[in-house]
Amino acid sequence: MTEILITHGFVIDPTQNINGDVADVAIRDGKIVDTVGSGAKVIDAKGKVVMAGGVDVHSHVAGPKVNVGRLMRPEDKLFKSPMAQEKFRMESGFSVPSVFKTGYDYARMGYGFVMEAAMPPIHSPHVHEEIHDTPIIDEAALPVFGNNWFVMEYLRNKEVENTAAYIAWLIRVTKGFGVKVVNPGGTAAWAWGLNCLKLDDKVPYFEITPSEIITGLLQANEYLGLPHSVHLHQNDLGNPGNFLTTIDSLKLAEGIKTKNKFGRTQVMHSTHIQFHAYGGENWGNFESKAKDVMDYVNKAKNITVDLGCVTLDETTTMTADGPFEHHLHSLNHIKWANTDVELETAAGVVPYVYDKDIRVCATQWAIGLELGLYAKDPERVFITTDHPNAGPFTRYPRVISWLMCRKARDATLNTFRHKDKVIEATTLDSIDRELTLYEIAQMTRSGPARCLGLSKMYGGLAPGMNADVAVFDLNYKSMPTDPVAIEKALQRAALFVKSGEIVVRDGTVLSHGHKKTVWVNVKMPENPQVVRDITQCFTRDYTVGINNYPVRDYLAPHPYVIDVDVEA
Amino acid sequence: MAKVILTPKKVPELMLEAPCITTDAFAKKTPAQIADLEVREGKIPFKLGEYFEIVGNPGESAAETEIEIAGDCSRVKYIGTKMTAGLITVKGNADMYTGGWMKGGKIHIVGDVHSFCGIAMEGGDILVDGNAQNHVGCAYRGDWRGMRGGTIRIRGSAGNDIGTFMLGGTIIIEKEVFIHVSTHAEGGTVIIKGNVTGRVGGQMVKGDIYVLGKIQHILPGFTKVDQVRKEVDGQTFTLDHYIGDLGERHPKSKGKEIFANLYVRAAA
Amino acid sequence: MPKLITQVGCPYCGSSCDDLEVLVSDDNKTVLEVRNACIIGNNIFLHANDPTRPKLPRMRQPDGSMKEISYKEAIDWTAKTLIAAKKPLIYGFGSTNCEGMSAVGRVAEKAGAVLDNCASICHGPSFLAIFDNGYPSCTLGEAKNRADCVVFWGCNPMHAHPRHTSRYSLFPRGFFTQKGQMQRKVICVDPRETDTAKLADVHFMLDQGHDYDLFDAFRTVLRGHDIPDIVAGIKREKIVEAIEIMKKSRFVMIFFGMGCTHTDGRNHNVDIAISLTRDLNTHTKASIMAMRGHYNIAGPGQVWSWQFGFPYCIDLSKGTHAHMNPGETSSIDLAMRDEIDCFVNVGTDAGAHFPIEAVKHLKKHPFITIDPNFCMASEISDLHIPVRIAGVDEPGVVYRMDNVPIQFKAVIDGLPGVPSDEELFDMVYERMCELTQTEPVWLAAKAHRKYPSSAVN
Amino acid sequence: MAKIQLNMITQRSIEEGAAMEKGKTNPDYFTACSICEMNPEDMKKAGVWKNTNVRVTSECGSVIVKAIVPTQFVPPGLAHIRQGVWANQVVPPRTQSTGTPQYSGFLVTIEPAVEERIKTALELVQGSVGLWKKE
Repeated sequence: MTEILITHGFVIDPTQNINGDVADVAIRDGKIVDTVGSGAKVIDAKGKVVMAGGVDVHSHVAGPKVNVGRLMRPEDKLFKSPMAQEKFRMESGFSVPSVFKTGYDYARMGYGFVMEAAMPPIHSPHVHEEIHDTPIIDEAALPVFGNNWFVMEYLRNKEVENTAAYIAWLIRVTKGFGVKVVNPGGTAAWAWGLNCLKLDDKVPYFEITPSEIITGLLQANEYLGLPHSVHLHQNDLGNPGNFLTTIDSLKLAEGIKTKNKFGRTQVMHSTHIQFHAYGGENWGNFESKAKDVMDYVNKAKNITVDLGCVTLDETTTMTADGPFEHHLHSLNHIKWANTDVELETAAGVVPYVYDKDIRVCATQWAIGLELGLYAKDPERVFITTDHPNAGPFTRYPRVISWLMCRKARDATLNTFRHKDKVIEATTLDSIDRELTLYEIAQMTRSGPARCLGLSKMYGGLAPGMNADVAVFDLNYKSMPTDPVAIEKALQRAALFVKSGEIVVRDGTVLSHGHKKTVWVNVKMPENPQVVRDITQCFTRDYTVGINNYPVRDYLAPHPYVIDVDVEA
Repeated sequence: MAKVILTPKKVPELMLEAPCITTDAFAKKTPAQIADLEVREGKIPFKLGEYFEIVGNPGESAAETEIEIAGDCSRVKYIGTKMTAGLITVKGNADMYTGGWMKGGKIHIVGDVHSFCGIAMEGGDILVDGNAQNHVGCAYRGDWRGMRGGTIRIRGSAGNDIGTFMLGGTIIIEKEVFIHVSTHAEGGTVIIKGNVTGRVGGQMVKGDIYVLGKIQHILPGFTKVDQVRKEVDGQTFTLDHYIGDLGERHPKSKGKEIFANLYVRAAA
Repeated sequence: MPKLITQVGCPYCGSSCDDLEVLVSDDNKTVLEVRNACIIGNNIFLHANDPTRPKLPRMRQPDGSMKEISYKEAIDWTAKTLIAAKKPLIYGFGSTNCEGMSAVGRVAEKAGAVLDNCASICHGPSFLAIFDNGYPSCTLGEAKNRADCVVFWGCNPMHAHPRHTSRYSLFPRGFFTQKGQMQRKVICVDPRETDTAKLADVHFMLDQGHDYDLFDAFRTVLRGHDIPDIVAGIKREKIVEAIEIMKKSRFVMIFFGMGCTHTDGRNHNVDIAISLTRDLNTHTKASIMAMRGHYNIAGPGQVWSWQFGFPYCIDLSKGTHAHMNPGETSSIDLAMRDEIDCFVNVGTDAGAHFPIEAVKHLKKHPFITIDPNFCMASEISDLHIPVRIAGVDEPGVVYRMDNVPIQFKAVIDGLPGVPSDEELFDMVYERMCELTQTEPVWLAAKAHRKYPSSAVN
Repeated sequence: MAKIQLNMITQRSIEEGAAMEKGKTNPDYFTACSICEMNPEDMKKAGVWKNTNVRVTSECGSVIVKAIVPTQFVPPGLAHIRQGVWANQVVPPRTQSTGTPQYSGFLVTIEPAVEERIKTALELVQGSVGLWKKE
C-alpha cells in the first residue's frame, strides 16, 4: 500500500471549485483519497501550486504519420536532444520527439493523459506499438471515420444505425476511443487528387457531402453513447476566409442532443480552431476572425473546441487532411510525405517554419491567443498546439504564459517585423484579459477530461479519481511578474505523481510509472448486414486479411477498457 | 595570433571524434585544460591529451587563436566543427566533417579530407591542398538548408555530391569531380576546374556552376542560351551558358522564371 | 488430424502476403503443405521442418571448429562482448519481427552500439531521398483499387516479389479497376529485358546507371520544355509518349527498386523520382513506393524511428543522443573504415550479402550471428545463436513495404528451448544490466510479451 | 587469351530466392548464383563458350563463375551475376558516402577460365577469412 500526502500546497481544482485554498492531497494505491495513515510519504508543497495531472485532448504522438514525421526529419534531431537523462531511454527530436522523449516531456510538464488525435484503422497495431513504448503517460487513440468507405456508403443511404454498428466494430477491433473526423469527404476526394473545401462539395463517386457526413456521424455517435463526442477537424483548414465554413460546420451540432453516461456535455469537439478562424480572401488580406468564431462557440453550449496555438517554432505539420498538406507543400516547397490509406483515410506530412517575421505566421500566432482570450467558458475551450502542427507540445507552458500575461504577449509582439500589420489584422492588441491559473486548470485539466468523458478518472483531485497530481513551483498568492518564470515552472514540474507513483521530481524523471492504454469496448447486438459488408469488403477491396486486422491484446499490455453498452 | 601545437602521439584504434579541436574550445585555456578536453572513441570518452602532445598557449578569443596539428589526422573526425574565428592548420590528412557547421575563421588541411567537409557551413574558409571525398559543402541529411556562406577550396579532386542544397558561399574544386554538383541548390557558386562525369545541377533552383573542364553528360534539363566571357577565379574564359534545371520549379520575378546558371568552358 | 491455418503471413518478400494457408501436423510440429504462396514462401515454411536446424548456440573453438554451448553461456558471452566493445555494430533484421527490433533497441542503447538494418545495403538510399524530398506514397490497396498506370523503375517484381503483381500492382481487379490488367498501362524502366519488362506496354531499356538523366528528362518534358533527341539511350518521342500516358491516367503508381538505389547516384535516383511524382500530382494523382525486399524490412525503419528518430544507421555510442549519417554510420562504411570493434549479425546473412571486402574487415573483431538457420555469416562467426523463425514458429507484427502493420501468426511450435529474437535480446539486456549493476528499463516490454519468457537454460 | 570489359550489375532472381530459402549450402543455391549472364555477342568477343567457366575481375577481387546466355535479356556491354556469394566477391564496397555498396554499375573484365573450378559458397566466404578447411 503506497500512501503519499502532499501538504500545504495551493490547490487548484475546478472540478471541486477549489481555487488556491491551502490544503493537503492524499493518495493511496493510485487513487486520490480523503485521508492517509501516518506512515504516508509526506511531500511539502508549501508555497507551490497543486493541480491534477494535465489532460491533452488532441496531440499527434503515436502512429504512422507521426513516425513519418520522425523518419523524414533527421535534421529535427541534429544537435536537438538536450534532455537525455542518464539511466533512462535516449531522447531525441524537437518537433516530433521519439516515444521516450514524448512520455518524459509530458510527465515533466505534469501531464498524465494524452489523446492521440488520429489513428488510421489499418495502422492501429502500429499506433498501439508506439503507445506501449511511450513511458509514463496514459494514452488513447481516435480512429478516423470521416472518409471511410463504409461510413460514406451507409450515410449516403441515411443508414445511421448501420454506421453506428460499423463504428462500434471498428473502435473495438482497433482498440480505439472515439470518432475522429478529418476533412470529411475531402480526404476521400484526395485519393483522386481533389478536395472538398465547402460543406456541400460532393465526394467523387460516393456522392455525399461533408455536411451529410458530419451530421450522420454526430447522430451515430450519440446513438452509441460514446464517452467522447465526434472530434472534428473541419474542412477548408488553413485557408483565408474559412471562418464561414467553420461556423457553418459548428451549426451542424444544433439540435443534436448528448446521450451518454460519462458526464460529457458536448456533441461536437472542433479541434485546432485556430486554423479555422481565418478571414480575408487571400494571404495578402488575410486576417483574424477569432471573435466571430468564439462568439458562436461561447453561445453554443453543446460544442467544445481546442485552440491549436502557433508557437513560432520550426515544426512538422502532419494531418489526415492529405490535400491540405499537398497545398502547404506548394506554398513552402519543403519535402512532402503523403500516404493514402486504402478505404479509410490519407495523411500528409510537411515541415514548416513559423517564422515570427513572416506576417502570416505572426498573425496565426495572434489568432490562437485571441481565441483563448475570448473564451467565456474555459471548461469548453482547451489549450493545445495541435502538436506538432502549430508547435510542439513542449511549448504549452509558453502558450500558457502568453495567455496569462499581457506583458508576455507584448514582448513577443514587439519582436515582430510586421508588428503593425499583425495588430491591424487581429484584435489581440485590444485584449487586456489575462487568464488565471484557475482558468488554465479548466482549459488543461477539468475541461478536456469532461470533454473526453473521462471526468471520473482524470482532470481533478476529488477522492476516487486517478492520483495524477502535479506540483508547480508557483506561489499562487504572489504569482511571478516575469512570464518567463511561469513558463519555467510549468515546463518542469516540481513534482508529478502519476497513478499514485512519484514519476518526476524537480523536473527530472524518476520512474517509468505505470502507463495505461485506454480504449472503448462498444457492445451492441450484432448487425448482420454490417457483418456481411465488412467480410465482403475485406475479401474484395482490402489487401490485408480480416483475421489479421484486429489489434491483438498483447499490443495493449496495460489496458483500461471502458465498456459501453448500447441498447438496441 | 597565439599558437597551440598539437602533435599526434598515437593512432586511435577506432575513429577519434574530436569536435573539441576548435579555436573556440581552446581559447583562454591552458595547455593542461586543453589536454583535458573530451574526445571519444566509440562509447568511451578519453582526454585529448592522450592522443596529442599539446604545446603553446591559445589566445584570449577564438580569433586570436591558431591551432597547428603537426601530423596526420586521418582518423580524427570533426576537426574545426562549428568554429567561429581563428586558424587551424593540419599538416596531414583529416577525416570526416572537417569544418562542418563552421561560421568563421580558416582551416587549412595540407593533405586530404574525407567526406562531409564543410557540411552546412555558414562562413569562413576551408583550404584543402589534397583531395576531398564526397559531400563537400553539402547539407546534413534531410535539411533543406545547406551551405550558406564561406569558401571551400579543394586543390585536388572530389567525389560526388558537391554543394547539395547549397544556398550561398563558394566551392572551388581544382581538379575533377565525379557526379552530382549543386543538386537541389538554391544559391551559391561552385567552380570546377577539371572534368565532371555528369549530373551537374540536377533539381537545381538557383545559383551558379562553372566547369572549366568537360562535362561528360549534361543533364537534359539544361539548355544552352548563349556564350559569355566571364572571370572565373581570377582568370577570364569564354563560356557556354546553360540554364536549368528546367524540370524543377523556379521562383518567378516579374512573371519570369529565374533559372540556375551553368557555365561550361567553350571548345577552343 | 492435420490443421489448416488460414490468413497466414509469408515471411519472405516485402509483399508480406497474408493470405497463405498452411497445413500443419496434428502435433503442431511439422508443416505439411503450403497453399497460395510463391515458390520462395513455400520453401521457407518447408525449410522450417529441416531436422538439422540448430537447437543450441555454437561457439568457435581455437582450432576453428564449432562447439555447442548452453544459451546461458552464449548470452553471457554476448553481453560481455558488447560491454567490452568500444563501438559494436548490430546489423540485420531482415527476418525479425518488430518485437525483436524493439528489444534490440534496449541492448544497443546499453551497449553504445550502432544499430543498422539491411536497408543499409538495399533501400537505404531511398531513406536518404525521403529525408531530402519526402515520400508521396499510399498503401498497396490504393494501387490495387485505383492505379491505371503502373511504372516499375529498376525493379523486377516477377523475380523479387513474385506475388506483388497478382495481389497488388498489375493483375488484380480493384474497386475502380474492375478490368484488372486490361485497364492498366504498364511502363517498365530497366537496362535488361526482365520478366517484368516483358509484361509492360512500354519498356525503356535505358543505359545502365543513367536513371537520373532519364528522370530529369521526364520532368523537363512534364514542365513543357524540350529535351535532347536521345537521353540515356532513349529517344525523345518515347519519353514524350510516356509522359502523355501518365498525364492522361487517373492514378499513376511508381514502384522503384534496387536498379535505382544500387547504382551511381544512389539516393538521387530516388530523390528525383519523388520529385517527378510530386510534379505529376499537379496533373493527376500520383504515388511512389519503394519495393522493399523483406517482409519486415520496413519494420526497423518504423520501430527505430519511434525509438530513436532514425530508420537506420543509428549511432548510439554518444550516450546523450542518437546520431545518424549514412556514409559515416552505415555498416559498410563502418566496416571498411575499421570504425567498429564487434559485429552482431541478426536475422540476415552479412557473410553472403556484404561485399567480401567488408566481411574481411568485420572478421577482425568478435563476430556474432543470431539466426534460426545455418548461413554464411553463422559459419564464420565466433558465436552462432539460433532463434525461432518469425512468421513460422514465432508470431509478431511486421511492416509490409507500404508500412502497413500486419500481425503475423506462428503456424508451428518453436523448437523446445529456442527463444525468439525478443526473448534472446531481453536476456542479453538483463545480463548486461547485471554485469554493469544497473536497473533495466523495461517499460511495457515484459508485460507485452506474447507469452511469459520461455525460460531457456 | 581474349578479355573484355563489361558493366556489371548484380540483382535478385527468383531462382536465387527460392534456393536461398532452402539454405545457402544447398546445391540449388550454387546452381542459381554461381553464374554470369552475358550477351552472346560479348561471349563471342571474349572467346567464351556458353556454360563454361569465366573469371570475372573487378577493382576489388575476382571470382570464377559459369557464363550463361541470359535468362532475361541483357544487352551487349552489360553483364549480370545474381545477387549472392559469388557476386559479392567482386562487388566494390565503395558507397559514395551513402552506406550502400556499388552493387550495380561497376566495370569488370571477363576472360575464359575453362579449366578453373567454381568454388562453393562456403569455400569462398570461409576462405576469405582464413577459416576454410578442405574436407
